[in-house]
Parts: sequence; structure tokens; C-alpha cells
Amino acid sequence: MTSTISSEGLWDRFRGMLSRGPTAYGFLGLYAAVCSWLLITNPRTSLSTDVVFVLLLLLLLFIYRSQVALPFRVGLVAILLGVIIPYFGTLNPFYIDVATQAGIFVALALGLNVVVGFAGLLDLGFVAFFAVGAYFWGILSTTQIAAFNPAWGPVPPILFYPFILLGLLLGAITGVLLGLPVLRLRGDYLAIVTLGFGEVIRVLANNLDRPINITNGSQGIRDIERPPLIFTDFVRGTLGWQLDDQQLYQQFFYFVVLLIVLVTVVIVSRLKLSRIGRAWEAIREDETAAIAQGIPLVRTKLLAFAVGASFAGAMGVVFASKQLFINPPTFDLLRSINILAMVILGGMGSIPGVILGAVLVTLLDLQLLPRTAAVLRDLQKSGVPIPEAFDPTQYQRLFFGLLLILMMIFRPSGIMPDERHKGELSEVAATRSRGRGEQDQQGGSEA
Amino acid sequence: MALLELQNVHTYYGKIHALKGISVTVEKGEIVTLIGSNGAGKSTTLRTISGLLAPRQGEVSFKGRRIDKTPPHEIVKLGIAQSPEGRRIFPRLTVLENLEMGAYLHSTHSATYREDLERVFTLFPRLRERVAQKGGTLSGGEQQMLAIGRALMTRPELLLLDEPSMGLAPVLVEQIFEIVQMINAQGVTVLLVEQNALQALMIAHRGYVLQTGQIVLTDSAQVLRANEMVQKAYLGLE
Amino acid sequence: MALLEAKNITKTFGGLTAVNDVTLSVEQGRIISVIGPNGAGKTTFFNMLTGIYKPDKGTITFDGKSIAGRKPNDIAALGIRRTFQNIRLFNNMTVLENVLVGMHTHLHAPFWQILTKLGGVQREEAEARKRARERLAYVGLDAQREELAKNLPYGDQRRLEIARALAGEPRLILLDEPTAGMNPQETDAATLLIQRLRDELKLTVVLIEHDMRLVMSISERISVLDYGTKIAEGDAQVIRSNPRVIEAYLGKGAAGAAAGPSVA
Amino acid sequence: MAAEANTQAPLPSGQRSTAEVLRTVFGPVVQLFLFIIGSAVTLGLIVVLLALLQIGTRPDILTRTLTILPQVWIDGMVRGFLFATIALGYTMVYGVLEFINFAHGEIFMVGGVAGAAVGLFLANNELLKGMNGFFFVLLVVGVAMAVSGTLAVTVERVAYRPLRGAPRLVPLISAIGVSLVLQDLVRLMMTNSDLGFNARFNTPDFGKPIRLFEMTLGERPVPVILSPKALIFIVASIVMLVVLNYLVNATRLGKAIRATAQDMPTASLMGINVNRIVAMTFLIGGALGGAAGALFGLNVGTVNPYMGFIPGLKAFTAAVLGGIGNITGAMVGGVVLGFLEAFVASYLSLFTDGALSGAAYADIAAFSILILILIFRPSGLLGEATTQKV
Repeated sequence: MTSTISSEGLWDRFRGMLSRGPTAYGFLGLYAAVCSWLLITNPRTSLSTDVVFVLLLLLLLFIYRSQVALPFRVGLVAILLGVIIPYFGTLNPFYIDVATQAGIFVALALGLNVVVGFAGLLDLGFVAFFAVGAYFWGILSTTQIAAFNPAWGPVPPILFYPFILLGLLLGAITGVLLGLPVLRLRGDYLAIVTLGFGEVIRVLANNLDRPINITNGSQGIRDIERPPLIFTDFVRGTLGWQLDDQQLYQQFFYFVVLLIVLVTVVIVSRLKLSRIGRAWEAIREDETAAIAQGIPLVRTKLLAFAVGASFAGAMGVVFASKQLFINPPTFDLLRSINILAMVILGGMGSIPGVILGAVLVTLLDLQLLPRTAAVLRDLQKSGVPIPEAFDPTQYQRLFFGLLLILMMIFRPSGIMPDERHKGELSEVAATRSRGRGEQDQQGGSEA
Repeated sequence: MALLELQNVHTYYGKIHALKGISVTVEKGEIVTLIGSNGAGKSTTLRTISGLLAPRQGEVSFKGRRIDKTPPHEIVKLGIAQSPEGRRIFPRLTVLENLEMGAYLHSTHSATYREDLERVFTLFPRLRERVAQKGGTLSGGEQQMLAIGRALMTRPELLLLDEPSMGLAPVLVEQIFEIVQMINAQGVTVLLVEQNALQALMIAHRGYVLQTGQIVLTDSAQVLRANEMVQKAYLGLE
Repeated sequence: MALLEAKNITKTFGGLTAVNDVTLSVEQGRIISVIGPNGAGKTTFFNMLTGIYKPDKGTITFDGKSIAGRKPNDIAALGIRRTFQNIRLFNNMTVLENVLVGMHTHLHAPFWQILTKLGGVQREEAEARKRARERLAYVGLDAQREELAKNLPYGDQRRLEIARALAGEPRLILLDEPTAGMNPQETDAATLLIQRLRDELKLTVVLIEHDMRLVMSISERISVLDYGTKIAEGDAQVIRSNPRVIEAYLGKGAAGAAAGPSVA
Repeated sequence: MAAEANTQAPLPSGQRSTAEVLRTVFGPVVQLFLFIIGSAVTLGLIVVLLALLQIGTRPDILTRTLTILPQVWIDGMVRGFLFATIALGYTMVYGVLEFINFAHGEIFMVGGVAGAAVGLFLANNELLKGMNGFFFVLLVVGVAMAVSGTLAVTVERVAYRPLRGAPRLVPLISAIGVSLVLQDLVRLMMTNSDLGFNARFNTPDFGKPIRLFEMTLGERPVPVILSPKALIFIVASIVMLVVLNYLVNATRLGKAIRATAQDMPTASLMGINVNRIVAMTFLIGGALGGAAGALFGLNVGTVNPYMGFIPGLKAFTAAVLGGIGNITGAMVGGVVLGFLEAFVASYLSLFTDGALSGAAYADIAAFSILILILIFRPSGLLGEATTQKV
């Protein structure tokens, strides 16, 4: 007993040293320097590089949690995200792609977090808004546009930038259109209806090649335009970096995504602390009491839907342009659940938590599973009895499913929970194995 | 040996320490009342006895048998019935079906079932008038009668009554307390939790006063009625 | 003219008439009580006043405007606020935030201001916090403002519900069993608070209550509901001696003693 | 008071007469048949009307509409009973725990796979050829019920029971997790066995399709065919529905289930072991889902690990359509939805002259119905309107 207490004390003191005072500056600086040096001197894709890359991302978390001066923290993060990772990206394109993907999902997860975490509306079809944005740019920037009028040609690629805003708007409109009819529904009904909506969008994408070919059906849309790079001359000429187009585009999308993520974080955290955020929270807590305070239920929920969906719509445009190719299976239910898993893993309602969740799930998807698959293949070769057909990259459902179940049972509030949700969900443990309904039932009929 | 005995019982709701070492005894044939303000732990005590909550520490025994780890449906079989707080009628079952649920452990074909039913209808003639009505459509007073009747259908030796007068019109409160006395006269031991301390102490033999999860006073009902602190805090007498 | 006027309102739920042709008018600055046995339709009546149910028949006017069938949030915005029989706080929000939510209809900073933190939004927010703390201080909860609502003791939760209702700067406040589950001491404190609401804040109060001591001591007028119908109306004296009320509600023993503690 | 009591009708006894039992058991079945006939007739009239509207531009449309109508009816019945049997599982669990057992579609799928495994085993051991068809169906359905029932109980124990009392979304998310895990676990097992991803459902020869009658429309006679497998499906479903109705409405277990559904802690105060009742509910719902899966596989001919998802979703829609928590409602909802889908699937292509694929838009139709129902009649066709208590 006593030993654990003193070791805890030691651990706390150790953590304190790393997060406060001069030791913290030294620790964070050294950590950043070592990781960066390791990455840049050894950029080959390998297990060790994976580890260093993850450690570098973890550093961001440490910086967030530390209590050193704000300018130092901001500066360090800016160097890491703005210089180290992009530079490393020119040496090894794989990792910057991982970072870009992670960024896309961070924005999506933050959007879903507004709906699920803030307003408490479980949306299982969130990817539909992402699809709408992606198809929007996909159709209008390619020859698919001829479906509407044979005389029309694709929009000029430079319009990519305003189209991000249009995607935002379109996402919001779609969110409102879906929300209008269904937001009167109770929580679990809403979940199923949104799931149905997600499926409907996918089925439409799959079938709207007839009678007029709008989405090109299951073939998907190819050769989606990327915006012209306006800074090519600057990079190649002034800076003298000899990067090919592919590398330039990677850098470009990395920074676009980073920018959108930053804007998203600012917007989401301001909303959270405003009268709107409080209204969402009140609705999540008790709809009847909220409406009795004069909060218009449907309008407030619609706003959550619209805000959440708008991020997805904007990211859809970026995603389509980055991938060059989209097809219906990209936007299936699994993707929605993927994003939901990010929100839940990180902690519903908690902005840093959701960012962490999104990064972790993306890493799991893009790094951990393939890496495990490689390890398993090696084991199979050396004669360990693992079923031939078992390839972890093929069993994402299994892993996400397990993740969801285990999180719900053992840590329903997520890794970095929002204080509120923590309270709400810690009651799970308390009421476990006893009958339900202690709080929610009343007898009597004051009819 | 006491019929029911609680020794140093500690019960928690999650992290909240609701009962902080409560010891209560109830002898056969008594009416014992627990009084105290909201949140003092009165209902928690009853729920701990009936098994809806498990004590983290301490012992509950009934007729000499430990029951603190027994699930509620087993405790009912031993002869403890509870009329829960808020009455908790099955709203979509009829009055008769609600009573049948009370007799779940006994066969509805047996003669004793008919006797039990007759006893309930004699105590509560109103229920006989409403046998076919859905529980949810009864008035508050009728629901309370049904809740007590349903508990009696389990043929209890000990009846736990949780706030039977809550939210009832004054006229009904009197009736309910009279009936509790009648039930007791028929040989059923009663442990009564009441907000309406005055009425409860009028019919009880003994009482316990709870404050924030602890028993601060226990004595015969008569003595408690005369106690200055009780008068001031719970009886509204100045 | 009366501040609130409910005329001949009726509500049925699938064949069961919960409120039957009830008329009630409340003048500015009064404390009015609605009493009656459980299931008599009192809460249903409140729910119609606050827009949760739409009356099947009848009219409700508040301050000259018809409100029957309007949405609860619109009615709240007009200046009718309420508390609930089973306390309904935002349990996982702090005490202060609960009151801030109560102010929702008085905060108007537009969306773009919230996103940009430009314009008057920060001033409005600071002002709201100040006012919220005043409300909390009024009911005596300012010290607990950072606690989660669910961690408050029962009596404080009831007071917080009142503070939240006050935050909407209502003209009429409806209290649904404000002293349910309170011991006599707490009840006395609550009685005092209700009187202060009227005397100091010039509020009009309608309450549903079972505690006859409270009802008889502070209400200027009492309406008695039984089986959804209004069976009597008048001041405490009239109600106490009304044979129908005695039969349906008070009981012979309690009627005489309703002024003081009842001894059966 | 005493005098009042004496004027009462004779003391009601706890026993029900046989007639009463028969009424509670078969009443819903009769109601179900009324809905079947109602949907068939209504939808039939609608398509005929639509055909008449188009007759000016396409003279053969009425004949073509009428030609396929009986077949669409049969298809509607099969789909309807499919949804109904799965929907029962949703509705029972919802009734007791008030939560959507999202994984129920996978329980259905497991039943189908278990059935296919039995078929494969019999075929591998040369037992299938001479086997009596009736016995085969009994065996396959029995195994599927046992496997799916056990699985459902296990899932409840592992993934739902620890979450009882948590906010509503918590068990729902856990259920989504279970659903994903089951899909991939079964895939893993299937691809590593002789079944393969798309497993054939081996059956003995059930004989030729039954020619119900022939219609003479235009020049040539059109036979109306009912495949024996579809017939098995319909008959087996009806038997299951009747048995379930008896179980829930006329037995002590059913009474306990209803009480547990309404108020769990209070039910335990009546001496009901609520954990056992919840497990029983999952067992019954799971077994029904498993049976539906086996019958479905048998009818369609193949099974795969993802086949439960869409029918599961539709069945949920059916449960909501009928009024979730209401057993008769689930059956009615299933049948109505089945008919609707069959009509959309068959007639959409016909009326749009092939421009829109009926099969794809049947899904959209189902979800649109779900949304419409929830908006305009949230308590479903047979659900009781529940007013919120404040």
C-alpha cells in the first residue's frame, strides 16, 4: 500500500518536472530535437521510423498538456507542424500523406463532435456530408458536368479555393435538409435514420448513372482536378528546392488541411464556450428543461447539424481533389463508424480528445494494421500457425468493433474526456449490474 | 432474535456514500418507522434491505439469515415485500394483472391466491371496482393502494413501505395510514419510511431518525414525538 | 386585466379527460395556488400554460397575447418560466451555467460575432455572467456556482431551479411542488423565498403544492382541482370550509387543522 | 364501503378460459392477415392505376403490370415474413431494455451461416441426397436457432449487461461494435473453412416449383409459380409467429417479460429474476433471428458474412413502422414493408421503362418510409402513443 503511494508521488513529481519549470523547456526542446533529427537522418519507411513519427505526434500532446509559457508552446508546435513534418515529407512521401489524412479526419471528427459530443445527437451517416462535398467538386471539375448540360465544361481548377467555401455551404445546406425532418426524433431513432440517410447517399452515388449519368455509378469519378500551384516558381526558383509536382502537391494539401484544421479548432472551441454551446449542452442534458428556458429545440439542433456537416462538406472538396478519384465505397457506413470511433476514443465533447482520437485511429488504420500484417506474414513464413487468410488490414471492422465495445465497457468517456461527459458516464460503473431506470422512472400518473 | 437486523450497513450510489454505518432492528409484529429529511438515506435503507442496492460493508439478516448478497427476487421469496417509492405500478398492465405480478411466485390456480386477492380487495375496495383498468390510468391514491396490495400478494412477513403518503391528498393520507395499521394487525411486520413524520410516529411502535446517512436517534414512537429536536425539524412544531 | 387568463381549457389523453373545462385568471403580483389530489390534472394544467401540451379546447392569454398551442420556447421567451415537479436541472453543467442557460432568450450575439469574437459578444457574455451571479446570490447559491448541479443537496437543487427560472426575467413563474420532499424547516425557508419573489421582484406566482400549511399561509387565492375539474376557488378561509374540498381533498381531520399542523 | 364492495361482480379469477387464450394468441395472427390482404390489395390497385395512367403512351403496360402482379404478391409475402421474423428480435429487446440491438442483423446472418454449415456437412457426408425435406428444414432451423440464440445471450452478457443503466447511446455504440466484430469474425471463420466467403446453401431436392394457377392475359398463358422454398419460408414463419404469441401473451414467462419491460427494478421486487428474463428475451429473439437467417439462406441459396446488415436495417424499420416494442406491430410492419419493397423493386423499372433500377431504389423507398413514419406517426402503426411525462 505505502509503496504504491510513494511511487505515485514519485511519478507525479516526475511528470511535474517534465511539464513545469525550466526542466520542462529542456525536456520538450530536447525531445523535439532528437525526434526531428532521427526522422530527417533516417527517413526510410520502417518500423523504427514509424515509432519515431508517432513519438513526434505524441510530443504535440505533451506540449498541449505542459504548463510552459504559451509562446514557447505555440512556437514549438509551429516548428514541428510547419517545418519538420513538411521537410520530412519531401524525404519520405508516405508520412506526410499519413499526416494529411490524419488532418482530414481531425476536421471530420471535430465536425461530428459538434453533433454527437456537443448536442448529443448520434449521427451514424456523417460520411454522407463528406461524400456530398467530394462529389460536388468531383462532378463539377471533370467532364461529368456535361450530364447537366452538354455545353458545359469543367470549371477551371483555380476555382478550387472558392469551392472549399461552397463545399462548406453545401454541407451545411445538406445538414439542414436532413435535419429538418428528422431532428424531432428521439436519440436512438435519429441514429438509425441518419444511418439510413448515409446509405441512401451511397446508393444514390452508385445508381445515379442512369437515366442521366451524374455520378458515373460504381465506376467512380476519375481525373478530378487539382488546383494550379501558384507557388511553384517561388519554391523552385527562389528557394531553390527541386521538388517534383507530386511532392509539391503533397506539401500543398498538407498545408491546406492544416489550415482548415486550425480554423476548425478555433471555430469549434469558440462555439463551445458561447451561448450556442451552452444551448447544445442543455439540450443534450434535458430537452424538456432546455425548451422551458426558451431554447428553440429544432433550430438549435439544426445549427449543430449544419455546423458539423459544413466541415465535412469542405473537407470533401479537398479530399476529392487530393485523391484524384472517388467512388461510392469510399463513403460507406464503415467510414462513418470510423469517424465516430475517433470521437468516442478521444472523448465525446472534448476538442483535444477528439483530435487525439482522430490521429490515433488514422495511425491505427494506416500504420499499425499494415505493420502488424507484415509481422504476421513473417511469422506465417516461419511456420507459426496463423490462418492464411488472416490479414489485419482486411479486418478493420473487427478492430473498430472491439475498440467500440471495450471503450464503452471500460472507458465510455474516452481517453481525454471532457469534464462534463466524464461525470455523466462515470455513472455507468455505479449502476452496473443493478436494475436500470433508477433515475428515469416515476410512478404515478399526474395525467 | 429480531426478524430483521441491519448491522453497520454502508451503501454507496457510485461514489456517493449514502448510508454510513446504519444499524436497525425490527421485531416481529412491529411497525417501525424511519424518518428524516430528503437525502438522509431512508429510501436507500429500504432498497438495501430489498436487495435493489448492495451494501458495500455491514450485514443485513432476516430471520437469522444473511441476505445482503442475495438478489432482490430471492429476497422476495424469503418473505420481504417492498412497496417502492413513487409506487412504480406497471402502467400497461391492468389492476388485476398488477396483482397477479405480485403473486408471481405463487400459482394463480391455488386457493391461497384467491384468499390473498380477497384480502387485498377487502382492504382496498376501490381496487375491486377497477380490476380491469390499466394501472397507468389510476389516480395517485389508487396507485398507492395498488402498490401496497401488490406487495401483499407476495405474502410477506415484512412489508417495506416507501413514502406511501407522498403526493397524496390529505384525505387519502389518513386512509393509507389506517390501512397500514390494519395490515399490521393482520400479522404483517411493517418498516415504514415517511416524509410525513407526524403521521408515521402516530401509528408506529418505534422509530429511527436518520440524518445524512446516519442514525442520530432511536426510541419508542411516543418518546420521539416528545423529543424537542424531532418536533422542530420533522414535525413542524415550534 | 389579468396577466394570465386560461379560459375553459380541456385536455384529453386517449379517452381520459385530464383537465376538463378549467378557467383560471391570475392578476399581476398575486400568489395563486392550485391544489388537488394526485392525478387531478394540476401538472397537465401547468404543461398547457407552458406549451408542452396543446389544449384541446379553450384559450390561454398572457399579457393580452394568445399563447394556447404555442411552442414552449416561445412562451418562455414571452416571460413565463417554470420549475418541475421532479427537478430537471442540467445535471452535468455547473450551477452558474444552469443559470446562464436560463438567460438564453436574452442573449443575442449573432453567429459571426461568436466565431470572430468581434462586436459586442464578449461584453454581452461578461454582463450575462454578472447577472447570473446576482441571481444566484439572490437565492443564496453564489458560493456553489462552480459545482456541478447534480452534486448539490436536494434543497439547493430546488433553489437553483428557481434561480434558473428567474434568469429569464419572467413576469410569471410557475412552481410545481416547490417544497415536495422538504422537511418543515426547509419548507419554511422556501415559503419565505416565494414571498420575496413576489414582494421584492414583483413577480406573479402560481404554485402547485400539497403542503397545506404553505398553501394556506401565502396564497391570495386557491383553486382546487379534482378529476380534472375545478371544484372550488377562493381564499384560504373559503377553501378550508368548503365541504366539497373537504370531502375530495382535505379530509375531515385535516380541514380543521389545515392552518396549523394536523393531528389525525 | 363494505356495501359497495358486495355489489361487485363475482371475484375475477386469475385463470383464463381457453377461449381467452386462443383469442390472445390468434387475435394478432388474424390482424396480421388483414394487413397482408390490405397491403396486397391497396398496392395492387395503385399499380393498376399507374398503369392506366400510362396506357396512352404504352399500350401493353396494363398486361405487363397484371402479368407480374401475383408473383410480386408472393415476393412481398416472402420479404414481409423475412422482415417480420427479424423485426421480432429488435422489438422484444427494445421492449425490455429500450435499446436498439444493432447487432441483431448479424445474429440473423449467423443463423444463415450455421444453416449453410449444416447443409455443407450433410452434403460432404453424402447424407443430403436422400434426406426428407421436412426433416432437413427442421434440422437446419433447429441448429440455426440454437447457435443464434446462444450467441445472442452471450452478446448480451458480454457487451450489453455491463452497460445497463448507462446513457442510451452507450449500449447502442457497443451494439454497433458487436455488429462489426461479428461480421468479421464470421468472415474469418468462413474464409478459413470450406464454406468460403459466399457459401452455397446445400439442400436436398424440394421438388418442382408449385404451379398455383395460370392466367390467360393476351395471347399466352402465364403460370403463377410458388417455389417450395418460398412456401417453406412462409409456413415456418407463420408457425414461429403463432408460437411466439403464445409464449408472450399466455405464459408465465411472457408475463414476466412484460413486467420486466415496463419496470425492471419493480419486477425484481415481484420475485422475477430480471437478468434471467433479459437473457431469455435475447434467447428468444436471437433464436427467431437465427431461424429467419437459415430460412432466408435456404430460400436464396447462398449466405455471406455481410448479408445481415441490410435486412437488419429493414427489419428495424419494420419494427418502428409497426410500433417498436409491440410484437404484433413488428409482424405487421414487416409485412407492410415487405410488400412495399416488392412493389417498388418490380414496378419502378417497369413504369420508368428501365431508367431507374427498382432493386436499388427499393432500399431508398424503405428508408424514406422509415423517416416518414417517424415524423408523422412516431409510435408506429400499432404502437400506443406515449406522452412524455414532465
